Amino acid sequence: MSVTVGVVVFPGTNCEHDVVEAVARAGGEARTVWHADRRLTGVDAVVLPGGFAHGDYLRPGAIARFSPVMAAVEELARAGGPVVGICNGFQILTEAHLLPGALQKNRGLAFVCAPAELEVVTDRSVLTAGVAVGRRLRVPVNHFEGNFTCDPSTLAELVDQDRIVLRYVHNPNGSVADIAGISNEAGNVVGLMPHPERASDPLLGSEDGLVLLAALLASAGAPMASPRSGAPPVPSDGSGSGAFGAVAAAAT
Amino acid sequence: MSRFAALVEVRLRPGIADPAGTTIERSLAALGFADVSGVRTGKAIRLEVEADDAAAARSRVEELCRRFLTNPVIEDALVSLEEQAR
Amino acid sequence: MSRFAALVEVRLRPGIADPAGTTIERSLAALGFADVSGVRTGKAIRLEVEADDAAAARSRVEELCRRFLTNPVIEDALVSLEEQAR
Amino acid sequence: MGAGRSGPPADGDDPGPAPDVALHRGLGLTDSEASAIEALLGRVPNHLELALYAVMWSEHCSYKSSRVHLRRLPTEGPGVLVGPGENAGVVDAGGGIAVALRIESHNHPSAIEPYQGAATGVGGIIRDIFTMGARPIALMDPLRFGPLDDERSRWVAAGVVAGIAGYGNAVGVPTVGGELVFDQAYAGNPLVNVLCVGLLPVERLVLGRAGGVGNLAVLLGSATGRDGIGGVSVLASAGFTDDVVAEEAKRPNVQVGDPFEEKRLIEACLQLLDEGLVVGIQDLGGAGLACATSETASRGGVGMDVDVSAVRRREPAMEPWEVMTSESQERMLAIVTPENLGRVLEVCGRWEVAASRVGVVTAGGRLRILDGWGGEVLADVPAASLHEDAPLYDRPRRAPADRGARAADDPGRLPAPEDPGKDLEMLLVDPAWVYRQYDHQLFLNTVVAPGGDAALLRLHAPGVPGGDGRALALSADGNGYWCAADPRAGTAAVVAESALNVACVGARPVAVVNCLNFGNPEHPEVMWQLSEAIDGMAEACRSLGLPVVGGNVSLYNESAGADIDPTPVVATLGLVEELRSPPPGVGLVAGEVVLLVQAPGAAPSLGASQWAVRLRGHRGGRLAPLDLAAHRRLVEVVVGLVAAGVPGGVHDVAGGGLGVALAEMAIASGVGARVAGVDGHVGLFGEAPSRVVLSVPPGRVGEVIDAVVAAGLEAVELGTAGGERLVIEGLVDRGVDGLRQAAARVLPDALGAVGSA
Ligand SMILES: Nc1ncnc2c1ncn2[C@@H]1O[C@H](COP(=O)(O)OP(=O)(O)O)[C@@H](O)[C@H]1O
Ligand SMILES: [Mg+2]
Repeated sequence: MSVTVGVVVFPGTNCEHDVVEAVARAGGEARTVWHADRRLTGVDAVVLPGGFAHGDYLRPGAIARFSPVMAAVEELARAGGPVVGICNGFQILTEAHLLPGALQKNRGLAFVCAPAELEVVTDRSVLTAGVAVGRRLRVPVNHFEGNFTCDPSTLAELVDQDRIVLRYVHNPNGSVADIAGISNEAGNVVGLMPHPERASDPLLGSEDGLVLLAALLASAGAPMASPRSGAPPVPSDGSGSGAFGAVAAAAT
Repeated sequence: MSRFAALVEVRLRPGIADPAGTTIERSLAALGFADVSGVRTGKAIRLEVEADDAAAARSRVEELCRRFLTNPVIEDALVSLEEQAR
Repeated sequence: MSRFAALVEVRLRPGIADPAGTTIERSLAALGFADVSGVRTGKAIRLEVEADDAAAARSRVEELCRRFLTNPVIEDALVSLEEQAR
Repeated sequence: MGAGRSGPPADGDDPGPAPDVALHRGLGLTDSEASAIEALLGRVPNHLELALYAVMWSEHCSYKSSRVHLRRLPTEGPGVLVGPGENAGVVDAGGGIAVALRIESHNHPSAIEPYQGAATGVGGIIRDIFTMGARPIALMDPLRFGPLDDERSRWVAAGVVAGIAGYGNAVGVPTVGGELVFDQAYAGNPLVNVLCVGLLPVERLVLGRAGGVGNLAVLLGSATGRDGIGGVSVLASAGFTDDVVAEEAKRPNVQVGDPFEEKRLIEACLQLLDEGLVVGIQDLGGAGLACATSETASRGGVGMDVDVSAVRRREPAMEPWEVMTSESQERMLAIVTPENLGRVLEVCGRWEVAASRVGVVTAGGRLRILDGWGGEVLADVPAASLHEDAPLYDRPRRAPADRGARAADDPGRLPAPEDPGKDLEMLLVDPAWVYRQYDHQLFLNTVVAPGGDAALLRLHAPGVPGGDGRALALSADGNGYWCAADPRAGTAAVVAESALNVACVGARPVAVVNCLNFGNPEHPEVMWQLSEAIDGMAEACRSLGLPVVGGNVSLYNESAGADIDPTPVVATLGLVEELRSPPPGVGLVAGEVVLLVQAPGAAPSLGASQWAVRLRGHRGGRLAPLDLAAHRRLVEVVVGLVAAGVPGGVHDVAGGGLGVALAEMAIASGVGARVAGVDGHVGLFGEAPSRVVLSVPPGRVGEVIDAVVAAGLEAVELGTAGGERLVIEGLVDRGVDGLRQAAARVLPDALGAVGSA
């Protein structure tokens, strides 16, 4: 039975097509979900993809977190369903307080688009379930604000609770403790700066991202065996719809 | 109701690294500004708010800062207010 | 010599488009802040300068703004100054 | 609707104040242009009308100094679906997919506000592409700045790169390549060219034209402000002076880009096109609404009534002429039928794109500007006259007086370097510091990323079906040194290099676009350079079978009276029928044979070479000859070998000569080589077209040489790849890692610390 991943599109998101395509390569199905939708019906997992939601104006994720869809995402997350934020998606998850910390400007004060060597730190997350701890993966990064920052007590908690999911072998952005990705306590909400979808085809130089996406599909398809929560993902049941933000169209 | 103009200064909290400030400071000496130091960068946001009085205006802007204009993990805000002539 | 603390507000000149301000303003209504308008974004830079007196300090900071902190083509700067206790 | 009070505004009864001389001159019109307008209208134009002509007849919009020459370029070929004249050229890529491409300059705005100047350049070129119905999938940025030891040039370079990154990354179009040159010639006037490529299903091709009387013109996107008023006439069409007052006057013309608005515009417009909701669509670029309304109308052979009061504004109290000529960014004009208006507004609403009906298509070919439907007629001119009647100048041309002396001053007579290895190191610059700041991977297309000879992309994009294994290649190339020495031969060599770059990634070159960056056309030497360059380009393109499907002319690139080096930039599109695995790329494979493949009798010259100009400050000499027929055969041989997967590494020999080519291959792969037979520093650094270095497995050298010889070319066995040193016997012996570090350091050292608040 194929797993369906909902890929949320905010105005300004740009990696949604790439994630849909890579999920298909990993053996799943994906469809886009519009940010103004209040339901996530028929979706086993959610990915918040990369891009520049609302232009990243004010701060990355600051405006997007108020989108109507985020209530449903939060509900899914609380019910133990897999929620993964990639890059801008990670930024949105921290702004929405689904993950701790913040993503600041890269230490080098420049955007970085480059391949990165990652190390899997835990298998207790929906993105790394079944992946050998210590395994090295080559997955590109592409961000300006990817420097993960948190206070020392949060960092201690992340370490103690085994919530650092991925680390950079060579830190590209100044991120504390070389963190590339973290999870919530239950392991079902994961945020990471690298783009697994960009390492999904031999023509692109690496297929290592498929390792992570396949783990996500497996986690979503076997919710009972999901890393730390026994709770199956419950699709939210919001109601109504309506665009977020002012609809500025007008005929004169 | 009156209209108040507010200036919100969004600052990095003490202890949070400010590479932009550091970079500016580092280049100052070469530019002949060795007398300048302690550079910290932040955002300046100007806006207007409708409220009954200055206290109400301030509390609205502070609420906006808390909910939206700052990320409390790394930032805080300083609000200054001025009543506008109508 | 005294030490002065300066706050430099770097603003887009009037008439220059401010996409960030416009976008922030557009999202306010949905957040329940329909009473807020006229959002303009800029930079806030804090720094310290050594100078003989306030006038000298101000003129140094203004020179720094002109030469380095702003591009006068699209930006201007508002400087406020405060003498520091030693 | 638009059936208001009719009649021209000044038909005898109310001519308004006669425009005085200062007015038209202030708008950038010459006295004879002003009389031509008066003759054309049969009356004195009012201020608004004069403003429309001033922007539309500017150099930027009308190409009045270059059109007579551009006609000599070959523009037709079997795959060409749309040639020059539209917003972008379109080439059939097979499998039902077409490629739209276009290049533009944003030189002058970038000189005074590097970040926003470059950013808005990116925004503008992207709009040209989705205007054609194509999904923009890639950008390139050929850049030229003053020297790295000049503070202002560093500020410009860092700002431009940040602006391209800031806009391109956020708008979601990857930047997959470009060029980077630092030279004194560009210190006062940098060159910021931007190229965009898009894909579309062939049947979705739309052209920027209005049709159907009664159809509506809907303005989409940002509100209109005073920014960029008269930008084309003032900023793009006049050089820089030391005059502070003049600089101040240009300032308001700098605009701030909004990539978020542009992203929503792309999505909204592509959805409108997918749903078949628009008759025609046109971006607003130079000359704003004046250009978009008159251009769509005149292309469609119709007229248009425009209600200037219906245009959403960002600022109060704007005059009609300001609204009509504003160059506010991120706006599009869609022509829609009245029945579709509702759905159009719905689609725009979903993407939070503002849309307002500002015009209606009329019969009779007049462009009328009204103050409210049925309101006062503020301007009434023949729409087509704004384009077709623009003046055409055949400006005087004269070869520079020192031409002969300069050619005779051969840098081959300069003393040979004591340590050629040191010179080699100084010629190496790794542009990675630039392209690491660009998202170059979005859409999962990038098979060869920046750093190779050409970008290689899968022919694949959201909303564009098919592709089935096809790929496209792109390379942007220019060489101001060559073109200054000999604009005709230099430009031909640039075309040749560009085609060969594309071949090196296994693609067959099929078409080119060009951006002609030149000085002040009122200088006869500049007009001579322009004319010669166009002839060189025409000749090379004809011989290589490359139609020119679009271009842009940027004149008045001068500062304080000094013109830039003539710098035509050529971008070549190549196609791959079936891409099974990535091409070998720039590199060496240990144990393989290093082969130089070249046109017979290649004679490298130090004239106008990187070595002579950059290291010795010597700009004289002659270029090595180019045999276009042999070059065409070389391109074919290289495409064949790469497609067949024969070599383990490929790189063309371009600027810096054989030494630089070998060093770049060694650095890219971390593999050294030992080669012999390089003839002194002239052999090491001399430049000549039609040369490629291959790394070939020993067992396949015979077959490569056979193919090369059969094509009437020659192959020279240089040596063997392997080890950690690059040894060029008698000349160079350097560690590969040292060379790599030297190259990698240049840009971060110079630009990494250019802090901005
Ligand atoms: N400004 C730039 N932006 C992006 N990529 C660049 C830029 N400048 C150079 N590059 C990339 O670096 C590589 C080397 O450039 P260049 O030396 O001009 O190549 P070539 O000599 O083969 O034409 C190319 O892949 C090119 O696309
Ligand atoms: Mg090359």
